[in-house]
Amino acid sequence: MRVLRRLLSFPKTNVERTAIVLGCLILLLALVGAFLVPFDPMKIDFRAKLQAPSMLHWLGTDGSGRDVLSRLLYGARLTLASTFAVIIVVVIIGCTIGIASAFVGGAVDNMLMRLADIWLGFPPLILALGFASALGASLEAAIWALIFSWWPNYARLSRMVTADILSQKFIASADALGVPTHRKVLHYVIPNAMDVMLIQIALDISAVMLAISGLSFIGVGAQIPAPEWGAMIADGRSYVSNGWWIVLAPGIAIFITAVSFNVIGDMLRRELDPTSRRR
Amino acid sequence: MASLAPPTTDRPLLEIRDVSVALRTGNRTMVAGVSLAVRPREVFGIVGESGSGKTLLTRTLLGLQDDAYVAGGSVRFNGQDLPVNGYANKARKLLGHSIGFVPQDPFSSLNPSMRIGKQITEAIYLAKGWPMGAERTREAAIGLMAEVGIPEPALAFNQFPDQFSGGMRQRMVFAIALAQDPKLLVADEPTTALDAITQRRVIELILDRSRKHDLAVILISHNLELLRQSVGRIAVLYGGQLLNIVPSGDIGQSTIHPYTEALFDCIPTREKTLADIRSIPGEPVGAGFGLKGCAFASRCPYVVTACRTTDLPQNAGTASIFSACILGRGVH
Amino acid sequence: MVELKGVAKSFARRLFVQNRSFALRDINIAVGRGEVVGILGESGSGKSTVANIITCLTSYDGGSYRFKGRDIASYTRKERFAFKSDVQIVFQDPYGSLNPRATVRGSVMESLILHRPDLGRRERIERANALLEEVGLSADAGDRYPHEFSGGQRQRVAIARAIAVEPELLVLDEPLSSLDVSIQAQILELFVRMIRERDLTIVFISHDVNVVRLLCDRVYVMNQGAVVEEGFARDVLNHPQNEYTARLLDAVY
Amino acid sequence: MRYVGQRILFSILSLCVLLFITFLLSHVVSGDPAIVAAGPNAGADKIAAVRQEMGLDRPLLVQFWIYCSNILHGDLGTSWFTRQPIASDIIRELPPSLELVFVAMVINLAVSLPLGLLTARYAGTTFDDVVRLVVMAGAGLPIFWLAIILQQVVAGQWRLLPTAGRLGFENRDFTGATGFTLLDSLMQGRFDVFADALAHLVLPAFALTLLFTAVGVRITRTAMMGEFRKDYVVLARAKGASEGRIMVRHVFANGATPALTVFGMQFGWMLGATVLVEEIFGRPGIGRYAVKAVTQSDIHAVVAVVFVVGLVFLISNLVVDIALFLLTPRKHAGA
Amino acid sequence: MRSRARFIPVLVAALSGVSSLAIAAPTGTLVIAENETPENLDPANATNSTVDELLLGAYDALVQFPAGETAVSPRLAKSWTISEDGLTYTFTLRDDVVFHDGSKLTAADVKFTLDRLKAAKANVLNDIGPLSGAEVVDDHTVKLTLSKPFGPFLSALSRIYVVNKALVEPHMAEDNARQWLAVNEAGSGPYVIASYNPTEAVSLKAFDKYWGGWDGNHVAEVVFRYITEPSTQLSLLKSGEVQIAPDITVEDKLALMKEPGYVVDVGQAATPLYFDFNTASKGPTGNPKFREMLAKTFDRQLHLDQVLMGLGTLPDGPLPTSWPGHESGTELAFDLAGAKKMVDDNGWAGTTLTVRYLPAIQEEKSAVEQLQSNLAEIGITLNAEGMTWPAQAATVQKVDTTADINMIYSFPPFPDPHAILNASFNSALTGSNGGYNWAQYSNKEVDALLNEAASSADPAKRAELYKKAQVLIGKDFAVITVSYPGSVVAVSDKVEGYKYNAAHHQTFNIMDIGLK
Repeated sequence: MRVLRRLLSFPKTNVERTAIVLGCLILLLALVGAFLVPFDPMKIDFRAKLQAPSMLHWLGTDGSGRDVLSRLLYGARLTLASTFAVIIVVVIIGCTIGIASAFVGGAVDNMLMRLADIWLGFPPLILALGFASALGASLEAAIWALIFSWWPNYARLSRMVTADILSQKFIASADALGVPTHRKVLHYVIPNAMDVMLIQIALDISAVMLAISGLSFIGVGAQIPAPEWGAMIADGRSYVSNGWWIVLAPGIAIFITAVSFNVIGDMLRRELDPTSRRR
Repeated sequence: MASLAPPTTDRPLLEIRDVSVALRTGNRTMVAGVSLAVRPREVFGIVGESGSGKTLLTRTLLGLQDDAYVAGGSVRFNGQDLPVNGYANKARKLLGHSIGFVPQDPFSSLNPSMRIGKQITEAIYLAKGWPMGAERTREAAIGLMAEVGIPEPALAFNQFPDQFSGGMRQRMVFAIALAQDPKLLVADEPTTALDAITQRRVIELILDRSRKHDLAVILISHNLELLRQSVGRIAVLYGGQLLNIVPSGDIGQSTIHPYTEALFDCIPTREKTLADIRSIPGEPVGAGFGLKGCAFASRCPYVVTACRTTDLPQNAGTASIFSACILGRGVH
Repeated sequence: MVELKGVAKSFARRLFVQNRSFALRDINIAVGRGEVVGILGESGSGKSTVANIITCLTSYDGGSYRFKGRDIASYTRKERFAFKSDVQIVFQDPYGSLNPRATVRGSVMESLILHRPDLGRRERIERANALLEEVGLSADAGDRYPHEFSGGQRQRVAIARAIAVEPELLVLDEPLSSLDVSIQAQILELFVRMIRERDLTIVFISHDVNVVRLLCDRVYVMNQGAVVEEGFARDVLNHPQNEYTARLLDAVY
Repeated sequence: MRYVGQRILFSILSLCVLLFITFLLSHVVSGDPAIVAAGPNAGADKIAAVRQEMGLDRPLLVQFWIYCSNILHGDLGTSWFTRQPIASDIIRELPPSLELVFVAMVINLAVSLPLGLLTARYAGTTFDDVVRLVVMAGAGLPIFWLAIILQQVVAGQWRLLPTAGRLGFENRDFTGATGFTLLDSLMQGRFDVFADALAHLVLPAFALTLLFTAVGVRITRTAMMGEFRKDYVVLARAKGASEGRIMVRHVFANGATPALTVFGMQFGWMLGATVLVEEIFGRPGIGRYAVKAVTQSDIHAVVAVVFVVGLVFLISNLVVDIALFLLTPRKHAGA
Repeated sequence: MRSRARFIPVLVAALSGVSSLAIAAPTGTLVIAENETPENLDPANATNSTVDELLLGAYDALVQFPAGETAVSPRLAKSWTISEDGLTYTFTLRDDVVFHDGSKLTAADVKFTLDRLKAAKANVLNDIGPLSGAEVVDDHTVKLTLSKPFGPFLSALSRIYVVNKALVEPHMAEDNARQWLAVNEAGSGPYVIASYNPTEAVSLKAFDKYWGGWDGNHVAEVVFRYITEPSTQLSLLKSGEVQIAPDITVEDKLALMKEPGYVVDVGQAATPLYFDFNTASKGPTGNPKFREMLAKTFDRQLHLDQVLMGLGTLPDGPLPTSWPGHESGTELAFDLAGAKKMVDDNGWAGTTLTVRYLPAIQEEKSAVEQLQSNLAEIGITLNAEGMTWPAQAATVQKVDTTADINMIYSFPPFPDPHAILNASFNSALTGSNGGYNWAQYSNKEVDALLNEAASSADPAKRAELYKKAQVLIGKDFAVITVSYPGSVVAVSDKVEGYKYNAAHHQTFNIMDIGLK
């Protein structure tokens, strides 16, 4: 209750409220959208291809006669699930490395962080491209490729946050009490690092989603007939002259989702980030 | 000891009447009904705990506070009235070259990417245009640096701030503040970040300059003992209210406002023993506490019901000595 | 109780980090049971490093540290852990010294959970409430989080947390410096009361000559990593022998 | 100078990591590199020969050593697809991409720095809110989608700018010494070609930069905000300095330094993002080459692209860092 | 002054008028859009149409199929004789052919060309079967010998582009000049490759000493621009930056048919598109029963009507209906209910298959989607992997890396049943042997029939043999023949003389084209 009330106090502007409503709506659609679809998103019906938006097909049909709205709804799950898959794995791997690095300190810490620094520098898209090409083209490969190129973000962030927490006096107090390391991680570091991580996750949702759809667009991500949004854009590319809606709809879907989560992330940053809260 | 010159009878250099300051966001009034006058050559202190509004008030008066504005009252500097409407810009224009300002933190108050000499000559240039030429401006700046006690000023002229200690930097800030030959120097907690020995030197530097150049000084501090030993009169702010204006010599001697008295009782000084220390119960009230009556009422040992309901008396005539206590405590 | 002999510490030059604090040189400090000993020095004098060495929060390179007659270096793991309930510390910054994600009572109970496993949950809560009351906070304050408190109140919680394990030695590292004047006096009064009521030995670390003069029996004056003068507080702080101490005293308002 | 030394040392370290990553890609992740290297239609005997030739029968560490020395000698392998040394392919493809990224970067800086400075100065005003909203929207636009839409609308419908390619038809034979059309045309005094090349660059550069500019504005704003909170700004105001002077002379220099570091990194990231625009706009370049190589499973070419883009990234960072160091000696002069 | 100024142009006009009677100088530039970039310029890779379309202009072969014709005409060879046993071909070469460097083309160049291709194990030799060697008789006579008779030998020579021995030989050392010829050209054709930027454009310029002369309307320069996006190709065609756009979508082509200013040419292509089942697989497609089920799951009529929009012909077996030797009814008709029954009877539901295809080709993608959709209805999941041609080609080199199903276009290099059936179904040319039999199909009877047909010269006998082979292939359910799409190319009406060349599918007869 407390937490919920606190969360509800976060949004300050109509933009933020809209973003939250949209964000929740998109997540909800990703969960249940597959059951709401008016048409089978995979069923080919060439006789119905390239129909402009109408009362029957609200967002028109694509080059194979599939209902664009149905594919969009169905694709929401695919797109977001891949995004979250990347983020969850990356958070787990990155934070483990980062927290461990901060605790161990010294040369190991230095080495790991230099590695992460350098790794982080490489354009994620190119690194993912290299990885995906080695694994073969599929959505799973794209997900692994992004994990491969994204983990240093969290390793670095969590190492920084952990080091910051460890330098605070309440940790020295805990040391003076003899609090064991595992307890320090669970009761002191993780709860205090949560906010910053949450902000980063919210902001990364859009970045990861854009990256995945970019990879799918290039052709190394989702394969037909999967209605991943980036793949849908790639699919509709050849029809821009006589089926503009096929490209427009998934683009706007990505745009709205990305912007919503960006706004939410920004709001969280304002509300939760200790450095911006301190006036 | 420092100059404890009595208030002069000169026309006030800075006179503010019934000034209130409010925040731009939410229009919350933070400081209300402050009236006081600072005379030429006077060293004037403002004391207050954190959140009392002392920094907000002075910065707003100088037009330096972005998020607050003068919501009411009148301000007069050197015989010139400053309108409340669009105050900040006009204040900055009018006061800019007549009032020198020293911010609190010497580590952030110098531009880290500009050579020290440049920062001083910029002040000279802004005040006087460029009538004296680059070479003479440079000489003036180096002279100023020597005056505030920077060793090897010609060398320091071309260096960057981060090569100097806090004390040195604060001296450089002084050099900048004095570069425009101001009539009034406002120093906001200028020594809080410094060690005791440096602190004493810097304060003495200010007082010395004031004496030699007929410079009026407003020294803002949370350290009552420092002010007591350094300035002539002290204005006491609490919860955004001006509670007291008191000659420093009176503190610890004669009847003063209950808050000033209580504040003095809190501080360990050279002379006091443990038995002399009496804390004030409760927590300090922040500026803009928004209640009627006296801000100190909740912690005052002399409190009566009227304290919480009656408007505070105003220092309407900008008298040199003033107490806002409705019980008459501290009124001479 | 505490005996530092010739303790030294140097800070390794790191590649990218510049360390501002001075190394310690040949520190000799002795604290007897029941004493209130002040360590006086300006920032960078090394006084906080001494506090950290006494509480075993940091290591030292030379000399020896004997606690209750035994060299710390010879402690086993278990003894080290037990040591933690004998020596506690209160830090300067009341904003950073409490876990922001634990309730105030939780912070106080942490000490009990670790060092008094014999107590049940209910007993621990009761004890925590009692401790909060002792430092002048109401028992219902315990459910709240640190950010809901003022600096002075947090410092009270930090004190309650430190004394929860009933330490014999309490190190106070600049406990007043970041508080408002009126609150400083309150906390000072709390210390005075604690010293009177509890069987505590206190190491009081401060840069404030006047407070040290008021509170401490004996004082060590530190400058640039070395002890420059020591003795009874009233002697040293009224008739300093050392030139640095004299300058420091002169400067103080 | 010690700093420069350290920075170069760090870059060399980075280069090692880069080599390691690419080695990982080509030798471990991709399965049997010999089959890959041998290319299609290779028999078992040929694969075995290639395996021996590449030293794949030797210990991994030795292989890494061979790999590094090959790359450092400029041997990035041979593309089985174009049958050319990949190094020469990349030398041909890199200039158009760098040119594109350069123009995108100019747009980025020209928008980010002033807008970041102004929004920081007027933080909390309607102006700030509007800019932040626009920026937030920009950060959510998929680059490739924007590219398609821009191409269709601006070039296709309105016919304001060319649709695709690097130069107009009339300039198709234009060649120059450097491979950078903008530079070559200026050197030869062909301003018509310069204008033509620029016209072809506008849309792709804009599509490429929008997302980065959005981030750029945010980062500049944050950096500048931090500066505006510092007391030297107050002191400058107390001196009587105008707001314009404060922004330009005081805040900008201090706030731009951390922001420029990020822009240095963005240069590399943008080069990576060319994979999303070059093909759409039919421009030659490293991005298009990479996509091609990936879809053709030309793993050596892919790895080479990863290496080269990483190298450009390292160099651009090194240059930015050292330039910043030289321009603002204050941070390290005393140390 | 005035009068002289008037006089000079008249004189020039008169002079040029005289010369134009002899040679009409090629003028103008033809720009052709192409969605795939070429691998390289090596004549060894002439099987690949993106390479072939460049080589066709730059090189000459001994004999060639002119656009729109089904029989070879003399080219470098003026005439030839075939020995009684069909094993020796003796060609008499023209004596007026010069390479682009000005040197004369002789029999030694022909021999060198063939020797090099052999040494390099070039794909292009897959179609030439039993060629055993070449022999220089004299400067203008060359003798080619076969190990056994091979009917379509002359036709197959149309892709053997003769290279300039003097230029190529110095680069033979390590890799049979593969690297050198990949970016250099050593031909004698009407056009010279003037610039080669494989990700951007390739430009060919008219060769002024071309042996064939420049009579008629020709273009001075041909530019291939590599434009992946169909929509970009369309807008470039509309803005006049491109005159030939082959890759725009069918829908756009249909729309262009009605627009003035454009001609949409529908060529009668004979390029079957197949779903090749991996018949050698240890997985489900190794089972003929399972393949029989799969064979029923594709609706060719729907594909023709809705994907190709009627621009093609309905397939009836792996050979084009109009070709000699075609046998009707060898493949099963679309029968999803029947397939469903087989799935249910055999418990195949839940099977997962993979298909590899070229996503750049719209009709392949649509066909895959169509098959996916149908298979999903009967409980079979079909995963699709989009690839490019060389990548897909690499996967079929081993049976175990071959996908369950591969889409492949058969581009017969000459109009003879051999060019399709042998390449796609002879076990000697399986993917693992470096050929285009991506079904990895191996049936000794079929092999025997194909080999016999190849070495026979009697058309009637050959037709009979091919018919038998088709029946056998049909019974093994090796492929689904998806379609015979027409070659639909959108051309600006300024282009004159474009004609589809079935022997060089997806290339352009640039030497016949002029601009209005």
